[in-house]
Amino acid sequence: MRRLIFAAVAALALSGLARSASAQTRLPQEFSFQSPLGTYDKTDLQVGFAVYQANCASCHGLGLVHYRDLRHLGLAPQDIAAVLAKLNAEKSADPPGKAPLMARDTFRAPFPDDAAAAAKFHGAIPPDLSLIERGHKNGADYIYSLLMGYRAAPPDVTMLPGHYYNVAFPGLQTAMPPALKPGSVTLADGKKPSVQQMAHDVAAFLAWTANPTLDERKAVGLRIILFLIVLGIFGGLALRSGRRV
Amino acid sequence: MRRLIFAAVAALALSGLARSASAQTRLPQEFSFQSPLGTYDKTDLQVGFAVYQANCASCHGLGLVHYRDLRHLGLAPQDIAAVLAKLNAEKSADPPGKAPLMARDTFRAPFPDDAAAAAKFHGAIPPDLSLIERGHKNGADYIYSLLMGYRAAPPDVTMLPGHYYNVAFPGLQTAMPPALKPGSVTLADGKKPSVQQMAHDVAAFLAWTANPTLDERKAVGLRIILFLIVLGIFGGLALRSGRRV
Amino acid sequence: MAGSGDMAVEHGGEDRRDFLKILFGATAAVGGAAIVWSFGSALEPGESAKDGAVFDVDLSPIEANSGISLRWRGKPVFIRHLTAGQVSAVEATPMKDLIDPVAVKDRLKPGHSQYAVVVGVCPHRGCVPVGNKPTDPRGPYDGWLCPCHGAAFDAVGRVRRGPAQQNLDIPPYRFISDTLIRLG
Amino acid sequence: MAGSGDMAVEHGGEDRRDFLKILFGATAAVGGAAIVWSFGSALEPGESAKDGAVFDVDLSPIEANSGISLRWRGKPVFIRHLTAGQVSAVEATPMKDLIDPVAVKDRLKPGHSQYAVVVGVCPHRGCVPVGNKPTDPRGPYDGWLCPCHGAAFDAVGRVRRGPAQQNLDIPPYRFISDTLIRLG
Amino acid sequence: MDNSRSDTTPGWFEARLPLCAAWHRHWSEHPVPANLTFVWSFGVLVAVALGVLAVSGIWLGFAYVPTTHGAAASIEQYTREVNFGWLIHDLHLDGTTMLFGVVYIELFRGLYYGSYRNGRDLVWIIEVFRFFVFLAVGFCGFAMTGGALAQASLTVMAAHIAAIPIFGDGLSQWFLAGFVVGPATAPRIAMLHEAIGVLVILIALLGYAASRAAKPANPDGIAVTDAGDMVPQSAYAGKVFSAFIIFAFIFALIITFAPDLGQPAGMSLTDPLSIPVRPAPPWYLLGFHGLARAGMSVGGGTLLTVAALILLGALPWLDQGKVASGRYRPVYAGFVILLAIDWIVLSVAAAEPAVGAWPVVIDITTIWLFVHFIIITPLVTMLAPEHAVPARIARRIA
Amino acid sequence: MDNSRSDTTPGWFEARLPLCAAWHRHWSEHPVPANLTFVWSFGVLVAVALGVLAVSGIWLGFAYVPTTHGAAASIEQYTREVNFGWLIHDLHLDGTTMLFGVVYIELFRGLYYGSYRNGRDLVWIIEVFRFFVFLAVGFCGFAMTGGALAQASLTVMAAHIAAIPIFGDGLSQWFLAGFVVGPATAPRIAMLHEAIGVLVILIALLGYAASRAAKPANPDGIAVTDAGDMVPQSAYAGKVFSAFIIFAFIFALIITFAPDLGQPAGMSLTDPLSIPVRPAPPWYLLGFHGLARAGMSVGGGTLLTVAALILLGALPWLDQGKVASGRYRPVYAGFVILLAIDWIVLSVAAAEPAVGAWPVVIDITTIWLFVHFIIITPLVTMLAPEHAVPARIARRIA
Ligand code: HEC
Ligand code: HEC
Ligand code: HEM
Ligand code: HEM
Ligand code: HEM
Ligand code: HEM
Ligand code: FES
Ligand code: FES
Repeated sequence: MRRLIFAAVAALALSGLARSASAQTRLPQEFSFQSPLGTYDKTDLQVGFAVYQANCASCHGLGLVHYRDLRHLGLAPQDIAAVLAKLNAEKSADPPGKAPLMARDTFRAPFPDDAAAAAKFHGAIPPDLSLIERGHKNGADYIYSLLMGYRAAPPDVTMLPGHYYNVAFPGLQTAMPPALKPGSVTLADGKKPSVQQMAHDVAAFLAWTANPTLDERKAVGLRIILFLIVLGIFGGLALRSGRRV
Repeated sequence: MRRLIFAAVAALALSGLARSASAQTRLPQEFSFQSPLGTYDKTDLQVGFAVYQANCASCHGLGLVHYRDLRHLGLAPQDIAAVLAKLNAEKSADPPGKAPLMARDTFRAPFPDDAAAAAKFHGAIPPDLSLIERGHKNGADYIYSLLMGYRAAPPDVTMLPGHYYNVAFPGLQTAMPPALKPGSVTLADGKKPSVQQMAHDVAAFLAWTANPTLDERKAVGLRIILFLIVLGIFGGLALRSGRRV
Repeated sequence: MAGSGDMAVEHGGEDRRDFLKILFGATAAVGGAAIVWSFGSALEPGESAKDGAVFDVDLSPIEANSGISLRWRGKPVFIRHLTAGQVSAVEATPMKDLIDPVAVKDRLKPGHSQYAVVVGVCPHRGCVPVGNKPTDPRGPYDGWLCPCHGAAFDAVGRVRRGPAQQNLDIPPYRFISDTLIRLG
Repeated sequence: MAGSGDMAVEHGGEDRRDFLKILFGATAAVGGAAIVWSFGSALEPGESAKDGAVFDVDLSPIEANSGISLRWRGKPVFIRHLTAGQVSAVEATPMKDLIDPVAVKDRLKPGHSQYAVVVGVCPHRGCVPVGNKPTDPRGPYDGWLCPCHGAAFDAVGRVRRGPAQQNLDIPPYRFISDTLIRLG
Repeated sequence: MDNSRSDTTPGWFEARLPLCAAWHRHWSEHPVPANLTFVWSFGVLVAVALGVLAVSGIWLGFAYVPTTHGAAASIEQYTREVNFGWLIHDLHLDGTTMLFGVVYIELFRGLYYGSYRNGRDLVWIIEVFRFFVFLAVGFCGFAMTGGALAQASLTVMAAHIAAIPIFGDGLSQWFLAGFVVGPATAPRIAMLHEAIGVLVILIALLGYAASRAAKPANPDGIAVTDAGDMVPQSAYAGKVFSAFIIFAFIFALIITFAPDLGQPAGMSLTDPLSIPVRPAPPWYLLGFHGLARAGMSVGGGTLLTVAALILLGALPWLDQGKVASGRYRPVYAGFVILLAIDWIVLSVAAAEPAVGAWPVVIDITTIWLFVHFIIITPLVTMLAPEHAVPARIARRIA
Repeated sequence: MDNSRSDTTPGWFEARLPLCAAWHRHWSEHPVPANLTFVWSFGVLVAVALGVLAVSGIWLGFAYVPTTHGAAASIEQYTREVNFGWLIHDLHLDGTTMLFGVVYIELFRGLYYGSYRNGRDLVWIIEVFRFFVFLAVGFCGFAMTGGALAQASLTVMAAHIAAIPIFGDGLSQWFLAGFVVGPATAPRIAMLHEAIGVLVILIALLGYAASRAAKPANPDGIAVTDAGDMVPQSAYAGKVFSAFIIFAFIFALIITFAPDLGQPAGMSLTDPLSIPVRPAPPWYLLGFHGLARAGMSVGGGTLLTVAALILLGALPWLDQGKVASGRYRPVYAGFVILLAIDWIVLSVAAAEPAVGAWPVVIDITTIWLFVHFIIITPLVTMLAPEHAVPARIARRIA
């Protein structure tokens, strides 16, 4: 039986190798939450949110995120109120009679419907980004790579109308234009983050939108693990002593 | 124990009396389906449907009924096609870009939304009639009584604007105008049914929309009952004979 | 269970064992409690359910003898600022004249009898009664009138004329300050 | 089980009893079968599920070398009337050049090789390829071209250029007459 | 029925998993008193009703969509468009009526013959608890039909739960998955209904086990000791069968001619604009609905409802008599019957609007209910004359 | 564990419903062979996993809305907005991984020690059937998450069911409640999952009963006769406890650090526009997914999948050996281990796109699987050398 288990482990290792075979052109990044015990870096997330608002929100929705959820990034109620006020001020997209956005609403969808989006992007539709990070292996890396992956199209490829060459995008041609406008965001300290940092932080932000409970999960999970260790020890002692007599 | 059961029966009888106390001004009618073994009279239902289309459809929807269901009234596919053609011809209510009605669609709702309806009827909204018959005790009688219940308002009652005095309607004032226009329907034989008959048949039709499976239920149910009688006899014999030895 | 060694040791063993058993049992119990607790709190309303469940309304803008209507959980809620006269008028009505008899004090908050707060849904068929806008008719009892079948309510929302048989509901609310109420 | 009376009667009793038992059992079995059957047929698709599940398309209006697209169960379906030349062209393509190798005969109906019927959803990311309207570009393989990331398909819907890795799906259909197909 | 089977050599399956043997030992050959009457077959009927409900319930679940609008719509569509959908729905709806019919009679059988005596107190408590759980499942089922009426009843029920001291508010929020009936409520109630609907079967089995562990109840209400007074359960096969046939027959009659029997008119209306003027619960909840309304306030209502159930469970201690069966204490038996009538009248009154004499009827019947349990039962069982109880069962039936 | 209890006089409850006594008789004091190793504790772990799944499943059901869009949305919202919603979801999702982990090991334990011998053939068949039902429930669970992937897998599975001769089409229409995945499908699959998820517990109990009725399995694969070789089950309390702790520990690790372990990437995506390029099933279905893909055609796939399960169930007859346990027939034992590896490799390959060497790997491993059962097993068990089997158990463990 012992042998059996050993064999299994061996085979699994093998499988590990197998998987690593199927990789794409990625620019792996450092993310605070990737290490086993790592948690989200709130400042990263806040910058990431700012980047999203300034650069992505015009095309991508976040259907699963409420504005009130931003408090988990450390935004104070008045900050959130400010965000909403700004949005309600420029209510361009949506029909007149529509109620103003409230903290309880989910992020506003940029397009009335898919058709409108498809029309704008030669058939392609900007997907909702709430879960996109979970949609790809090492999603955060993928997002960073995608945003940094724009290149001049090599002569041999014939580009589709309105498409951009992107080494990270499966298919190499994406309807999504390079989105990160340098200087589109200003940090609390007045500095303007580099494009790299913007890509990094928005990737972190989208990782959060996909797994908002990651921090809680790790915290609770560790407590459970500790508890089980203690329980195991006590139980072992109790039973052994029970047997001893 | 026997006494106990007897007592129960007695009390139930009492309850019967109690109930009959709470009645409204009704004009009880004869409906083919009311007797235990009675089924729907298809010709009644067809006339009823015609009446509904001519007099009710402009205000009341039938959200649970599909046009294809009309075949259960004995309408042939081409009859149904005709009905749909007529409706699609006069597509006044609904927005232009809307797809034509098909047999698979449910009866068209007369108003885009409740607000529109309420505006038209001083706040009152014509309810969907699919289930209205089940909504009242002896619903078919109630519908007949309602349609035939319009009277000149007695001097002592002050009528609300745009309301009509109706002895059958709880509250005596209804926002629904007398709906049955004499001669609005023509039967196959060219005759025009009397208002009474129209009220009777549309009531039957609405009873059908509320219980479309009534006929099947009685048919199947009777078979079950017969089967149980047979089973009971055979079982009794088998067991008795079994005991005998 | 045949013990080896002399009484003392045996006894010590007993104690030690019992102690460990208790320790173990206690730990396990803690774990069980934690599980029950977490599954219990998972039954509480989620954030979306909490959204707008509770909010505050400032009454100061409402002048006497006028009312406002606002939406709370999808239902219309009426708030009417009563004049002293109106209050005494409703208080004067004898119980026997009421269809659904309830004392005025049970429909207003003690110490704040100038504000009537009711749900604006007619108990007869669910229409929305009128009477808040100055232009609205208020019906024969200076309260609200239901446009659908003429049910009439008095200034604290008690039904005075059919077809409705029940008074207007009262939403859960309490006064935080003299001019601020918390709905829900 | 101690029987009374002489053998004959006893025996007769036996027979009669067995007969009745069988009769009873049989009846009960019938009942059981009826129950099972009714619950079984209750699992079949309801009428709404049947709506538009199956419908017929007349191909005669489609001229050679042109196509139509229609919606079936919410998905776009393309029908292309192929020229003899187009058919032989796709048949000429060697298997090894294909990303998702499937023989032409497996993608057309025997005896009706002039009609290609495919689901118009790109396997890469679900965009709707173009190529039906005469004005549309058909891509390098005279079939369909996906506007999103340039996947190219041949005249029978096999993917010839990525990013898509699978051929266009084929909806369930059969020919009723030479110019009439039943989808579904 | 046919126990010759167990004599023959077992087949391949039986040899490995002796189900037939188990069946014989635990059921057909299990010794029971020889004086059991017709009503003793009802235990089996409860099982049958539960089986029907579980299966038809699962079938309904194949189509049910727990959303504010989907609930009623999905089932209406099911009954209209799916083969025999109407039958399955009626099996479930009227199956509930059959279940409660049987359960109510069983309870009164217990009251009448003192089946809670002779160390059967635990059995009785479990039975009362089972009854309570049935009520809860039935309510949730009614409430999940999504009609305007169901919505109303949820609000009412939540108010009652909220009236429980201390935990009340929390519980009612658990119940509604919110503070008022909202979008999160429908799936909550539906899963409560389905999960408890299945689990209640376990409770029923537990009760059965307890009943088997205790001395068997019987119409003479005596502890049957003499083995000569016992017969194998199979001896009642005929009774059980006829009980079953009658049960099925009534069931079929209801489905065929009055599928909405005992349901408030218009319960299925989804359109709040056509709420029937006066909502009410289905018949099996009416009694408690009445009790609760007699409570004047929501809190009082809850109190009375709970109190009634507790008193019912406390019967083994309230009953002070030496003999158990109503056969040998006619006076008390009379009062039990009076109680039955009282309950029926209360139910009838609770279905009527709170006008005219009805509220008074509700109050009187409610008061009587409590008088019966708190005063009549102890006193009468203590003081009223009792007949001599035979040492052995009076007359054999099987 | 502490059986002194049963000696003391029973309490009020115990006297009426002797649950403790039953527990002791049927469990803690039940005699079992004295040579059971660690893996024999896994039966308990299956029960634990099932319990976790049932409870967490019911809690998920409190929020789950079976509609095309509601399915994924409702659960995403649940995990985000409800206290510990994420934990309950992960308990359910990873609980499934734990269940299958334990079940797979148990199956290979059976293969290795020949637990299907000594008249345990029925037990084995039930265990294989139970495994099949687990797979079905797992699939339905996966399919009811409503993601684009789940939709795809439903279509695939329906195609496989449709490939069954004669009934196929009907069955797949029953399965989808339609001809393609449509609005009626979601509630159908959800109720299938929940209902079978609960009923599988009954199947498990049946298997347990059968196992208890048969001679106990043990690492020596012999029919333990001598009472001296038996010990009360409580003697293994320590083993069971440590097995449980390890189980719980791994469970906790997965939930904390890899809640999506073994799930296809992007399974939770609802937006069909972001389907991952290559969908795949969760790990416990991969092997069968592979088998099926090796079948070239959908029909062939179904055939191979079913055939594999039937062969597994037929082991008691395929195995021709005199001895049962791998301990005493090393050659066959070696092949069993090879089979385990074969299955793992097959699963890995099945998760990869059909490019490069992967399809070949799938075919080879598939062929080997059938070779093992149809050729290796009968021949090797017949011809390969077997060691002498001890009359009594080799070494006591408890
Ligand atoms: C001008 C519009 C536009 C803006 C601004 C934009 N996107 Fe996009 N995005 C798109 C479109 C269109 C697609 C679909 C790409 C395709 O399918 O070819 C897309 C796709 C994506 C995808 C999915 C790629 C995949 O693998 O499916 C990600 C991730 C993404 N965008 C992230 C972002 C982020 C992060 C930002 C902001 C920094 C952003 N986008 C800004 C239009 C935009
Ligand atoms: C001009 C519009 C109009 C037409 C035509 C009309 N109704 Fe109505 N109906 C209404 C309105 C408005 C109400 C709501 C009445 C109220 O609440 O005061 C109503 C209510 C009803 C009710 C419900 C009464 C109750 O108890 O709630 C029934 C039943 C009904 N109509 C049947 C019919 C039938 C049958 C016809 C055709 C013969 C018909 N109506 C034609 C406007 C109309
Ligand atoms: C003690 C057992 C049960 C009782 C007393 C019971 C009772 C009820 C009642 C009274 C209704 C309302 C029916 C109607 O008004 O249309 C109902 C509905 C329903 N029940 Fe049950 N039920 C039981 C068990 C179950 C089980 C085990 C399931 C499924 C697992 C189930 C699933 C349903 C469903 C899906 C509905 C909604 C259908 C509808 O709206 O009619 N029930 N039940
Ligand atoms: C599903 C079934 C039920 C429905 C539809 C229902 C409906 C109603 C309605 C509409 C009212 C308000 C009208 C009135 O007070 O007469 C009411 C009152 C009441 N119901 Fe029921 N009820 C149901 C079941 C119950 C049950 C089972 C109980 C007891 C546990 C109960 C307890 C009460 C109480 C106490 C009141 C009075 C509340 C008050 O006086 O403020 N109801 N019920
Ligand atoms: C053998 C027992 C069971 C197994 C193997 C099982 C497995 C699963 C799996 C694999 C999922 C998908 C989880 C995900 O991907 O998010 C799932 C979801 C679900 N299961 Fe179970 N389950 C079992 C029992 C139950 C029971 C008894 C219930 C409730 C009565 C239940 C209710 C649910 C619900 C509501 C979901 C949907 C939640 C979601 O989408 O994540 N399950 N189940
Ligand atoms: C939930 C889990 C599953 C998912 C998401 C899934 C998904 C897929 C997909 C996307 C394909 C087409 C791509 C390809 O052929 O490589 C496929 C093929 C296939 N799957 Fe799976 N599958 C699942 C489970 C299964 C299971 C359990 C079986 C066996 C019973 C199975 C049998 C097959 C077969 C036979 C094919 C090949 C079909 C063909 O060649 O035309 N799948 N599966
Ligand atoms: S709805 Fe208000 S009076 Fe009828
Ligand atoms: S969606 Fe067609 S190529 Fe990407």
